[in-house]
Amino acid sequence: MYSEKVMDHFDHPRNAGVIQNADAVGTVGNAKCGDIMRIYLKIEDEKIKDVSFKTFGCGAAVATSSMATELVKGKSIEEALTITNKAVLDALDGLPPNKIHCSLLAEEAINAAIYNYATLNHKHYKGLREPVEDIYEDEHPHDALEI
Amino acid sequence: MYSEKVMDHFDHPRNAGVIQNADAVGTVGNAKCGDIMRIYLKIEDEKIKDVSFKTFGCGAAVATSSMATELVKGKSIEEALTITNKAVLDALDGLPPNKIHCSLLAEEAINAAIYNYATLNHKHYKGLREPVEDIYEDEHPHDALEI
Amino acid sequence: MQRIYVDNAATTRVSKPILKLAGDVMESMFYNPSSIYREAHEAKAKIEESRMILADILGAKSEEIFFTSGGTESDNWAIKGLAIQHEGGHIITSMVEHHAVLHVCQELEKKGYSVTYLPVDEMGMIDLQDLEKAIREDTFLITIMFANNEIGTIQPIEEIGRLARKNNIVFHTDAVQAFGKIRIDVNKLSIDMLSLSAHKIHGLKGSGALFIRKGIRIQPLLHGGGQEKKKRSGTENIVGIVTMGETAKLSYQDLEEKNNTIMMMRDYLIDEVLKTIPYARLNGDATRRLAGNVNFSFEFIEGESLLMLLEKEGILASSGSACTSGSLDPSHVLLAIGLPHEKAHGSLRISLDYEENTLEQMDHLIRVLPGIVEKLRDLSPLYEDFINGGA
Amino acid sequence: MQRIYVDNAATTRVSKPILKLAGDVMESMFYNPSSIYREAHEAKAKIEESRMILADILGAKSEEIFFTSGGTESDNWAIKGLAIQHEGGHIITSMVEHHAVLHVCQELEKKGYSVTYLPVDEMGMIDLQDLEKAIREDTFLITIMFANNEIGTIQPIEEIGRLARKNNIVFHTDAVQAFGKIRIDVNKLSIDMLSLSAHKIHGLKGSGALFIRKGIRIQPLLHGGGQEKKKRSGTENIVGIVTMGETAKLSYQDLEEKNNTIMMMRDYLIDEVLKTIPYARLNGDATRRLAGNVNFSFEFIEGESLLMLLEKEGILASSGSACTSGSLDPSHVLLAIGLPHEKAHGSLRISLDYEENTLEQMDHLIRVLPGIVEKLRDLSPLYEDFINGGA
Ligand SMILES: Cc1ncc(COP(=O)(O)O)c(C=O)c1O
Ligand SMILES: Cc1ncc(COP(=O)(O)O)c(C=O)c1O
Repeated sequence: MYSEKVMDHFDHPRNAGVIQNADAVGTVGNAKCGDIMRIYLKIEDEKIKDVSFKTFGCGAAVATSSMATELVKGKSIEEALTITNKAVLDALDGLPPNKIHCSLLAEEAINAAIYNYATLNHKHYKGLREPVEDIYEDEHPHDALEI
Repeated sequence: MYSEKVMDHFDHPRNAGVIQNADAVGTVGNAKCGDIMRIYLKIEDEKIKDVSFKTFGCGAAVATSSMATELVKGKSIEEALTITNKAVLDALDGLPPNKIHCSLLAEEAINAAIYNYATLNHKHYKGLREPVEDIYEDEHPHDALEI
Repeated sequence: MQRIYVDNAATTRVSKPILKLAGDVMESMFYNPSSIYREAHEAKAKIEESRMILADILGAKSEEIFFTSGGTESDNWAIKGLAIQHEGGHIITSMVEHHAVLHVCQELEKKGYSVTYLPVDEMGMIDLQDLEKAIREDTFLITIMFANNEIGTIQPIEEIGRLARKNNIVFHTDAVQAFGKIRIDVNKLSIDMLSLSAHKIHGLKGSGALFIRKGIRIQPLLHGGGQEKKKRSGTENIVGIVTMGETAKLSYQDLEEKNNTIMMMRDYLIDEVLKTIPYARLNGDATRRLAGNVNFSFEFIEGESLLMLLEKEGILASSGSACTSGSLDPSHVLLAIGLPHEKAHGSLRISLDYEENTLEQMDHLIRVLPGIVEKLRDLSPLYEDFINGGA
Repeated sequence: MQRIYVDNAATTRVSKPILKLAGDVMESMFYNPSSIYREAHEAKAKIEESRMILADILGAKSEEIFFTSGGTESDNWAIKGLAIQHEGGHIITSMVEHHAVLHVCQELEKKGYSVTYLPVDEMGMIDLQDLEKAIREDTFLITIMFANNEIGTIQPIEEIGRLARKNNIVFHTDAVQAFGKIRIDVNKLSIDMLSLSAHKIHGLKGSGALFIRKGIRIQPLLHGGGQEKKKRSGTENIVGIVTMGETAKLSYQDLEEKNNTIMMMRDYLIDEVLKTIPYARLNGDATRRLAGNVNFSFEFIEGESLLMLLEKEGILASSGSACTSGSLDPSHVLLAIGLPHEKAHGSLRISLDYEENTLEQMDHLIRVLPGIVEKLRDLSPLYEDFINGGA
């Protein structure tokens, strides 16, 4: 069901853990939905010098977290903000349809961490959004039962 | 599904055919229901000297006709009239539930032939009934579909 | 004595490759396809493979195929699942449908739906003008079988489909007898729903499928775990599903060649029987019929007796006689084509199959049938009356 | 690496004798049981034999057993078939039923029926007083499962039956998980309808049965050829039916001994895991549970990840996590026993079977599980917050 890339990132998560003295941290998702992602950032000269994550969630959630950190590492903040869930998906060779929301969560987590950095440092970036409280609030897959 | 006795009477029907110069003949059933039985009687001294049958119908119909003729052969008319479908059934070691009506038909056929004899000879016998036109008119097994 | 099975329309022998495949799948693929480990994904993939095979055969998309427990469930689901959205509406069907369609329609009538049962001509064909005239404002479904199980008549499916499409009415066809024996393209034929069953083509009993065209919405018949994209719940019958795909594929291999062989046997049997047995007739159409279907009526005799004597000669066949079904009315199909009761009672269905039957078997049948018919006629009061010139 | 299958509540391996029997029946008994020749009667007789076996096991009469395509169909049929005669009436069920019951009840609610979903305590037990209070004038059905598929809790069936009988309400129980594992007497327990499924006890998928007490009248779900005394149409799935009887018989042989062995494994596993892994809990009742059922919650981690790491160690299990089902809410059963979402997401179901599992396998599990849980906790922001003393 999962691609080899997903399995690889699940088995060997890149950048897992905590950055001591991080410059920013962002957490999205909630336990109700079964996915929580936290991103730590170390920022120097408007560049993402280091990044790490902690994730509570399924295999896809772990893999997308891992891949998302890989994609933003070394990028400028503005570049990082242009990375979409589509880019994460592509880099992982796709996800099963019912796991697409995990890639959205990764995009949101990066955004939330940068938002935290911007707030702490009174900065503004193009493309930065206020983090949503619960990114699933409009989804109700259980209602899809009837055909 | 059929007992050995039934199979034997079906494979080797006793008294099958026509009695030339019969003293009486009775036919019951109808093509609609798929069973027609005709009984020929040769009667001497109020005794059934000879009997034969012709039957259009299923294996059970043929076997019950055959058995019924065996049961009445040599009997007095009054005795013959006491032979019920139950007796035919028992003599055949039973029939499947959906074939019980065949044994009823045999009883009716004997009765009809004797009725014919009685009419022709202006006689009266205890237990003799006017033959019914269609012995199934009250049955509608197709309605039994619903549980 | 060798047994000769000529009742292939009732069900078919599980073929050697299917026996083997079923054994393998049963042994190695018992996993629940909804589970998340590799073995379960493999089982799931096998199911999807089978779905794709059926879709390819029908010219459908794989997401339009849903697995069921057989032809009966497919028919029930298609009709009831659609009807529930058209409370009190109108259905058009035919008088010669299988009971899995007919009894469902009768049930719906009890619930306030109206149903038109189209009559058929003496060949068993519906009349397209009748169909067109029967269409009403509130007609939501036309359900007409592809090929008849008793007399083999093949309906004008393409024309029915065109009419249905033109009038925006859903068209369902019970193709249980046609599938595997006739090439079917659901798009060319404008079919919206199609029922099929595995055991009629050397697969397993208890497996079937329903094609539901994308865009047609029907309610589930079975609610539960949400299998089959939530449309048909119940743990998937993997063995049945996988073997159904394979047996369908095998059925359609060299179909025309196989059909030619069967038709040759069929026509030989028909010609010889009609030549040697008086007061016999072929029921159904001479050419627009299933390759393997033969249905005779022999006047003055009754079907069950006929079958019993045939069995003594090793021949296993079936009949439309009421006596074989334990009811009083003989086959509704034979009555619908205008046979009087006594002729309907004297029917014999011989259904041939490429893998099962041979020309030698036909010779045996042709050899024994006249004597059997004669024996029963000798016993028949109807024949006696006929010979004596009156009832 | 050796694979260790501990997902026997999802489905079971087809056992050796059943594999053999299925092969034999498939090969030699393909005939349509409704046909009239000897071979068909033999097939029919085999079906009746199987019916008798199931009846004997349940203390029922053989004419009270009806074959279906599985547990889901049995549940759907029992509930819908009865409901149709009680338009708009009231049903009592529980919050921990299988979806094959729950979703049917929800469907009926949409059609104007009212349904009471009884809550359960933290062990998963319904409260008999709740049940009694829920009974209304128009309650026509109580449907409460025998044993739960996720947490194994066994309901007080006898008391429920007694209450139902006293109030003249039909009592249906989904015994899909209990059948073959608990001795059941439908008379002693006052059960009116009971669903069972073959694939949970080493039989084939696509086979099940419904016990319907004589005198209880329900409408058919599938109309058609009139098989199963006209209550369940469709050509009989002989292979499924015959193997279901046999596998049921085998299941009940030496049941108590087998259950003792399984319980010993179960309790060893539970004890060791709770001893070695902190922040772990056993869901469900310690004793009133299925012999083979184990259900843990591990705080701070999520079920699918857990299953994936377990699979890397060769262990095939399941979870009540929403992630394994592709929905957002975790198992309704775990929520019903009061688990907060995050704990429900971190659940692990291990379902053991006498034929499948060994004590060595439990040792392997006990060996690898702590490391896996630790690894996921190291990755978990919830655990990080917990260690740091707050969210
Ligand atoms: C035309 C037709 N429709 C439906 C069915 C029912 O299919 P199944 O036996 O798979 O339920 C049959 C055969 O029994 C059939 O011949
Ligand atoms: C309690 C319970 N009821 C019903 C079912 C459905 O049975 P089946 O898979 O045979 O449709 C299952 C298993 O899937 C179950 O565990």
